[in-house]
Formats: sequence, structure tokens, C-alpha cells
Amino acid sequence: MGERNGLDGKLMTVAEAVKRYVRDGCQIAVGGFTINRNPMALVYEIARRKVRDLHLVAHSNGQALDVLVGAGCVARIEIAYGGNGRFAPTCFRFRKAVEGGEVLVEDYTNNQMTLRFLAGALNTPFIPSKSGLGTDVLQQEGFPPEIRDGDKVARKKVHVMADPFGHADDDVALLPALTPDVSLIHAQQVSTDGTVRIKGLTFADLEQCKAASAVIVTCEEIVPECYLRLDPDQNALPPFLVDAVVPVPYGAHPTACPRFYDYDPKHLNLYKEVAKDDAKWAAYLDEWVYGVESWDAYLDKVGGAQLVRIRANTVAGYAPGLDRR
Amino acid sequence: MGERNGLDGKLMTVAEAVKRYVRDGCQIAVGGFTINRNPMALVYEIARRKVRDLHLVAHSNGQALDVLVGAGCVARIEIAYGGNGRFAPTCFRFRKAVEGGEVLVEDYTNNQMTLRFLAGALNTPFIPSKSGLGTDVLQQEGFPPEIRDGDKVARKKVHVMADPFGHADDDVALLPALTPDVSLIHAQQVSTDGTVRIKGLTFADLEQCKAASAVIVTCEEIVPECYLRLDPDQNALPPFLVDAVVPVPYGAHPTACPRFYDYDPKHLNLYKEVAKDDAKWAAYLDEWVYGVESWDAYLDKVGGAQLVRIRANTVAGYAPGLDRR
Amino acid sequence: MSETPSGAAQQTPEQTPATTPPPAYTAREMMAIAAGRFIKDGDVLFAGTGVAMLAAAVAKRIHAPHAHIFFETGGIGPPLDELPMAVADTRVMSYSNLNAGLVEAFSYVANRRLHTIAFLGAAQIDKYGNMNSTVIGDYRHPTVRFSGSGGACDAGSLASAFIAFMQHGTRKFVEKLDYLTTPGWLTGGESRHHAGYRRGGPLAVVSDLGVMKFDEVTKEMYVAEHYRGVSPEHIAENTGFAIDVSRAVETEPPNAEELRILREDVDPQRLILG
Amino acid sequence: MSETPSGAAQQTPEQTPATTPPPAYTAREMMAIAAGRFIKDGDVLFAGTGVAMLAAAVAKRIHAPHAHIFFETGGIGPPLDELPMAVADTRVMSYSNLNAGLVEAFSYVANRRLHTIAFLGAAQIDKYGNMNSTVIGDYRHPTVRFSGSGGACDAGSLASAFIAFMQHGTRKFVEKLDYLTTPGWLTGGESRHHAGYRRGGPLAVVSDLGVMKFDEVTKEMYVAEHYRGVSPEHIAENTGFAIDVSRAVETEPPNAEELRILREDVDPQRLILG
Repeated sequence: MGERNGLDGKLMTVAEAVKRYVRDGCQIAVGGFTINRNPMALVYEIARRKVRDLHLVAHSNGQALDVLVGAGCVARIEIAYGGNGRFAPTCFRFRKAVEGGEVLVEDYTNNQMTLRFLAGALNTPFIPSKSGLGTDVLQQEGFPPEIRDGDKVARKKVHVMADPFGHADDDVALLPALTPDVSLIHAQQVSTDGTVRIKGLTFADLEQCKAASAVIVTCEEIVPECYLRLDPDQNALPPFLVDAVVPVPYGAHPTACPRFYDYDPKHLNLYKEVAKDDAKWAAYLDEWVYGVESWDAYLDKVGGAQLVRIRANTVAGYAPGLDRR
Repeated sequence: MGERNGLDGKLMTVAEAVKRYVRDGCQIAVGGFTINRNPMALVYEIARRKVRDLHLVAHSNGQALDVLVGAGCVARIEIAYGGNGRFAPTCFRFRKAVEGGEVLVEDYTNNQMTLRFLAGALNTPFIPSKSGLGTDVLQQEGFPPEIRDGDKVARKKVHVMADPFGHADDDVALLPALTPDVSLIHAQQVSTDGTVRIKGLTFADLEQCKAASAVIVTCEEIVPECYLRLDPDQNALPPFLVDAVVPVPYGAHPTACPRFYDYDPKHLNLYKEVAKDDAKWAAYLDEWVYGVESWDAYLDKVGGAQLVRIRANTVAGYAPGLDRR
Repeated sequence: MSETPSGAAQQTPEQTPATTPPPAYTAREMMAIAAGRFIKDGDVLFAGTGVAMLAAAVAKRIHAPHAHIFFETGGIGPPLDELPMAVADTRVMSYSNLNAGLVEAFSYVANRRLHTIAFLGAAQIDKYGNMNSTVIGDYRHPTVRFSGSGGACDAGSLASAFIAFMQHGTRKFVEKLDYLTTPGWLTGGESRHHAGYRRGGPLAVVSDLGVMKFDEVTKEMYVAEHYRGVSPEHIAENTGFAIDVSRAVETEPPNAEELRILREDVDPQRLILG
Repeated sequence: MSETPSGAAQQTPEQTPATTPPPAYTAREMMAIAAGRFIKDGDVLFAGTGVAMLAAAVAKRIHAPHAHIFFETGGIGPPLDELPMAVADTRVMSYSNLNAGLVEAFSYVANRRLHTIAFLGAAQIDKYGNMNSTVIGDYRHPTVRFSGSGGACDAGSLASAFIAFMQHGTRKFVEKLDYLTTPGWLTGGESRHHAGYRRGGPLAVVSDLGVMKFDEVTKEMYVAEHYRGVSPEHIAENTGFAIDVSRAVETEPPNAEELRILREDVDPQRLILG
């Protein structure tokens, strides 16, 4: 009764995966967190294909969010945080787009967004939280009523109720479940039967994938089924939740992929400079996204020395001593 | 900033741990599942100390439940399943005690009990579920109104409401959170700084421990802090949630402890015979629980050959070819 | 009565159907193969131990090679080189695809994009496929106490469908359950939907005498198949409520290949086949 | 404005207080040490990157050796041999006690048996310690968009207490927030309890000029400490609402040992100290 289903029909290129699962108007969940394990190879392809009107849902996203917004792919965002840590207190293109009225934003918190994915994964219509009571996060709706169709956008942002088991004043916020059309993540390893292993923090990637209608996984490497079966405690997603598998070494660059490479401070600092300026930003997209013919070409542009510089130390999982200024 | 707090004040004997944390009338959560990773050394000590009126909460418990009930320690049970797989379709002493009116039982389901622990861990007063609508599980209360004080016993078993985000008829059951006084689990490894690693399935042990006011962990071995820190992805509980750590090799016997030993079919079959009969049961308690002077004496009673027979194969994690009839 | 938290069937049916001639296979073999035929390629199977596992194993080897088996305890896709004695047996977590916890396991049961089929057993079943695995008698003062729901109620509530394994008899197929543990079609018609369920319900009941299904409109149980050597009337006599036998056809007996795989490959030591 | 999802303070306060004489330490050093003094042994610290981490590190080395540091991303108890540039930096998940997901991380923030202290920053704070890290201007049409809550609202809601890091100024300490992201004492008095919170709230605000606390009854902010060389009146002038300075005492300056640990041991490369 071994699960030897292989990767039949699942192994594909980034182009095929995006073409098949990421269409105009899709609701997409993007994995990772600020500068770690963002599915950048998929993001660049979405930008290249000029997919439009995406509805992006995430907790704290940084690089993926900013490139997608900056490339004009996104119409709506439900999010807790749009920043890149010390590289971008607020993501630059995200900030410009919101201030310019180019995207609609519905704010939640990290805990709330994560719980909303969990509700989607559990297939319950909502989940309770004691976070945000009395704040504008619960009281101000960013999305207008006309797009609240009850399908991909909940009829209301939140429902506050008294605890039916509790005391007076013990209010609880019910948060609507999220069920994205597609979840995009970057993992370290996928086995030859389609099982996914993630090393380091999983953030809310697993809840996002369990809540989604389709799952695309890019990965650093494909490994034998038996290798992941020798320690199944460490595995993250089963084959039957994974629709597309794309091996893309350094596919999270310039964000980090624990145990494979660190984030690329050189590129993130470059990004910080260009993202502030519309003209430079357009040139950056031309140079680093639209004009890149292949992933090999992208890696050559980053450069061999830089790739080696950010390579993770085997034990630490990051690049100790890396110049991160 | 290393966490080198050690096990100061946490390392103790089974007797000390039970004396300190398991008092008459306590609500206790017992880890493991039917014939796997039950905290049996703690259970035997609770029986020996003749702790009374315990309120036991668990999803599917087998051996630990049955010994505690059979030793007269338990007054109330909230549970989904009292059985031991093919060794006991329904646990024998549990069945007798319920039929004899000696314990009060409130039935939930595995999913519901697990979610109730999760709610306790998240510190929300309830959690929704779509399981059990229209069944007696939601409609029949096992606990009488007079013990529903709103503290350790919820004022009502469940609260069914319409989905405020959804359509007509889309009812959802809200389940009250569980916050046990103490959670008892058996793990494979605890590090010298109090971090816990569990191999194989975690069941709902982690949710139980995060929901509880105190946590007692028995373990197969204490390992150096640096060993568990080399792969923190695999660790289960942080030092700051663990109150008592007791190294007890084979501490889950006769249930299994993955990667260390299998369940003991010989003992479980013996148990099956004695548990059906009141006189034999009393003799079993005398021989295997009350009359056992030390854990070494218990291991000698089980016998060296049997302990070796059930020893787990390093790769499989159980004992291949073990006679399990 | 179920022996596993999933309530997966582990009945001890009579080893041969109640009417002659004795076939060249046992009732348990027939049950495993009859149930296995409901499994479609790509289904995700929520199994307990016992006959359910045999059904899944046979189906996976014959017509559903892409089916996946998982356990409510969290063991997802184990190869099951040795048969587990309980859903928490270490054998469900060795060499598996991944090991999760119960929260995750039930998220697979309920997952809206998967077609999850659960195998369940119980002490009693009624004409709408509702089942009891909790008590006989009054709930607060039962004459017989069983294990309780385990995951049975959850699977009956959340999975895409479930298949029940039952031993036939008028005390098991009853007009009224002593306790409704696992939701079937509730009171028939649209009642399951009105209760708040958006999918699921019993697909079939596989007993030691035949296979029962549910009317598409009324959701009442009817005899869909009777095993060779068992008359539809015999099934009706052993059912504690009026049951339609007019649609009954004889079950295709196990073929040689099915029996060979079941006996030689899946359970060579007859741990479950007996 | 916060630079991390936790909203942990990463302000760039003036490097010296606004009044003379210049002390032998920077405002940022003073902030880290002043905040660190609030940490009790055994506290569980929810930290972002930046000054919060310095405060925690100093406290852990001096008077709270049993304090534990964790990050909302799920990194629990990392040794932080190198300073993280974000809460999702791989440096929070290397050699840690354990790596969890966000669901688990927030269960630690909210855990009813732990005394969790969060360090937060924001673009604006009001007299009840409520904070804004979302927008300036109208929410639907903002003139300035910030990162958003991240985990700041969650920590303000669920943790046992929080400490805010702010740069003083009348545009940051405001009468009315443009958007209330993180709950402090809401409208003062018992209002936080009535809103449904059962614990938590701001313990103190540590700025580049002094330390503010909240009145036990009214929950209004007052100046509890002014740094050496900063007058209470200077703090009031730089605060956009009326603030009581009558209880202000001079902050004990960093001692030599605190400064040595901070400079030589915690941030020898001055990555955060500047």
C-alpha cells in the first residue's frame, strides 16, 4: 500500500504552473514572511504574464507583495503587514499604490489572518479571536459593500458577539474563513511522490495551502520518496494537496530559504533604492523581471559570487558573518 | 542570549510531580491515544496515592483512562472514545464504571475535544465546528446542571448558532474551551534546558499542554540542550510551559513509545483478561500498581526478555514481527 | 460496535452468509471487496483498522492506485507493511508521507477540495444511515456503554461520504437508535442540509449479507445488492425496519484476482480476515 | 512607525536628548536600558527586532536570566548570536528552543498561564496608550500608508502587558489617533475590560526623553521618569496632549555595567545602537 503515485502530471515549469492556476481576478495566498521563503520565481512569472486584478491574501508579506503590487497585478489586498523588516519599514510600491488609490486594502492582524486561514483549512465558516476588540481594525472596513459578495469577500469584515458561555462584557470577534483560489509557496524539498518538507519556520504556509483550492510549490530540490518517509514527523504537506511542483533552485531570492541560503542584502538594498522612485522602478522591472529570459539568466545576473556569499552554513542554516548593511 | 536555564527545580521524581500537581478534584488532561504514549508511570503513581474525584478530559484515551477509572480515581470524564483498538473495543473498567453509575460522562468527538484544547491553548472561550449537528452528541448533556459552574465545567455543553457570514440553515456548533489544571504526557526526549521533543504523532498533546495550568512530562531520556537546538523544527514544547520533568524509561508501558518501544501485546492481553473481572482486577492492581515498590521493580516484573522483544527497530520505530496476537 | 476511534468496522460477522451453499470466500472477504469497489481513484480514505483497511488496500491495488489512506490520529499515507492494531499504532506513523496531529488530520477529513471517504462501524444503524456507537439504554444511565464517537461523528459530519460496515441483525438495523452518535441522512429528504451540513452522508452500508444504499430523494435505506446465496428477503428479515428490496441485484462475487490480492498480498497472515 | 510586524520599536530617535549637557550615552542606549528594567525574571518576551531586542538582551544578562524571548513568526528562544533584520530572519529560527508556526506563536502571546510582555512601536500614540501603525488621514483614502498592524494589535490585545517605544514629538503623541491599530487603555478607566479584554494593556512608554506610565484609575498617561538632562516640561512640550508631569522623577542613568554589556556583549557592531 505504498504511496507511489509519483509526480505524474504535477511536475511542471513555473510558466506552466502560473498559466494553469493563476488567472486574472484570482484570490492568491502568498507564503513566507517578509524576507523569508517568498515564492519569488512564481511572482516574477505572474508579473511577466501581466496577470491582473489579483486579490492577494497574506499575513505579513514583504517582497512578493511589493513586486506583485508594483507590477500592477493586484487589485485587492487583505493583509496584516506590508513591510520588509529593516530593509523596508513599509513596502515602497505597496505604500505608493495604497496612497494612490490603486489598490483596495482590508486590514487585519497577523493573528487574525493566520486564524482565518486556519478556519479555511478546518472548513469552518469563521473562527473566534479576542484580538482587536475596540480598535479600528475591527471597526473600519477597507473594502466597499459592493464587492462583499459573500464568496471570496466576506459579507462583513468581522462579527463581534458576546461569549455565550461567559460573563457580561466578554466579547469575542468572529473572523470569516479564507479560502484562496491558489496558494503559492516555496519549500526546501519535495519528494518524488509529491510530499513537501519545509525547514525552519512554516509561518502560516500550511494553513494557507490547506485552505486553498490549488497549491503550487516551488522547491530547492526533488528528493527520493524514501528520504522523506524515513522521518515523516518533519514533513509539511501530503501529495494529495499539491497540484504543481516546480524545482527552482534559489527560487525565493532575494528572500531567504533556511538551510539553503540567506536573504540577499545587496539585492534588497538595491530594491530599496529603486522601489522609491517610479522611473527607477520601471527600469528595475525591465531589467530583473520582464527582460530576464530564464531562471538561469536571473541567477547569472545575481552572480555566482553573490550566490555563494549568501549560501547557508550547513549547521546555522543562514550565512554567518554576511555583510547585511 | 542562550536559554541556559537548565532544569532547575523542574527535575523531580514521579512521586514529587504527582504530589505537587495532581490533587483531589483536579481537572487532568492525559496525553497519548489508546495504546500509544500514555503517561503510565504517572497514572500508576496517581492510583497508588489514591487521588480521588479527578475530572479527566481527553479525546481518545485507552490504557491511562482505564487504569485511573478502575482504581477509583475519577469522578467525571469528558471524552470522545474510551477504547484500546483491537485490545479493547470499549475499555473494560471504563465501561463497568459508566454502567454502574460510578462516573459521570460527557461525550464529545475526537475533533471536538481536540478543538476544545486548541481553544484553551489560544485563550479563546470557544471554537466553532461543523461536526455533530443534529446528533445526540450536541443535544444530550451527560453532566447535570448543578455541576455546570462555568469554571472547569462549561455552563452548557455546546452553543449552536447560525453562521453570521453565511446562508440560512448554515448552523455552526460553538464548543467551550478546555483549560485543564494539569496536563500529563510522556515524551521521548527532554533537553537539559527543558525543551520537549516528541517523535511520531503528537496527537493533541501539544494543545493539551498549551491549554493547561501545569504540565508534567515524563520522558525516555534527558539529552543535551545543544542536541535539540540543532534541529528546533522537530521540537514540541518550550521550557517555559514545562513544570515537571521526570525521566522514566519505558514510562509509557504497556503502551508504545515510537522509536523506543512498541506496545506490549502480552501485557495488554493480560490486562484484557483481568479487567473484565472484578476480583482479578483487584489482584492486578495489587500486583502491578499498589504492590510495586519502584519503577525498577516494575521493569523487572515485565521482564528483560519482554522489554527487549518490544524494543523498537531503529528505522521502523516499532518492533517488526512482534507477536501481537 | 466500533473497535477504533474512527468507528471503523471491525465486526465479527458470521464467516459465511446465513444461507447455503457456502461460497468459496468468507463474508468478511466479500465485505472488503464489495466496499473496495466504491473507492474511486484519487479518493482520500479515512480508515480505521479492520475490514476498512482491507477494503482500501484491495481497491488501491486494483482500480484506485492513486487513492490515499490516512488515520484520524494524524498518520498520513503510511505504507502499512504491518497491519495496525489501533489507529494510534506506531505502524500508522512509520514511513508515512507525514505525521500530523489530530487538528490537521480532521482538517483533511473536512477539506473542501478533497473527496474524502470514511469507513465507519457502529452498534446500531437506522434507515437513514444514522449510527450509534455510544450507549444502549438511557444516555445518563445506560445499560450498555460503548466506546463513544471517537472520530465517527466527525467523519459522518465532515467527510465527502461514508461507508458503514455492519453485521446484519434486527438489533443492529433498528427503527430507532438509542443514541444518535454519527449523522447519516438524519430524518431523510433535505434534513441533512437543513441541519447545517454542506456535504457528506452515507454512501452505502456493507454488511455480511449485502450492500444497502439510500434513495436519492427520500434518503431511506434500500437493499441494492445481495451476496450470492443470500436472498433479499433474508436481508429484510434481518433488518429491524421495513426495507425496500425491489431494487436488489446479486453482488458480483469476488473474482480470483481480487481474492488472490486480498489473501496473498494484503493480509497473508489473516490478521483481519480471520 | 514600526519596522517589524510586531511593530517593535525601531525608531531613529535623536542620538542625544534635546537638552544639554550631552550624556556619556545615547538616547537609544538609555531607552534600551530603561525598558529592560521593566522585565522581570521568568517573563516571556514578545520581541521585534531593534531596540526591543537590546532591552531584552540586557535584562536577560543582568536581572532576568530566566526571561525567554520569542518572535511572532514562531521562533521560540533563539540564542540570537547574530541580530535579526526582521522577525522572519532565519536568525530567529536557528539553534532556537523550537520552531513553530504563527498559530502557535500567538498561542504563547495569549497563553493564560504565562506573563508575556510585548515590545511595540507605532507612528502615533494617544494618552491612553492606544497606537496607530496603519495610516495617516482617512483610512479609505490615506495620505500616508504604514505597514499595518502585523502582530502589534494582537500583542496589545492578548499579552499580559506591553511596553511602547516612541520618539517624542507632538505629531507622535497625539490627542486623537488617525486610526486605532493597537488597543491600549482604550477610553480609560474600565473601558478595556468592558471591551472584552481580560488582561493586558500598556505598562509604560519608553521614549527618547523619558518613561511614561498610566494612572491606575483613570489610565491616563503621565510622565514617570525624565532622563538626566531632560526636563519634565520639555517632555510636556513635546507631547500633543496635556500630560501630568507632577510625578516625574529623574531616571537612574545607565550604570557602567549596563553600558558595558550593551555595547560589548549585545551589540558590539552597533547594528541597532547605531
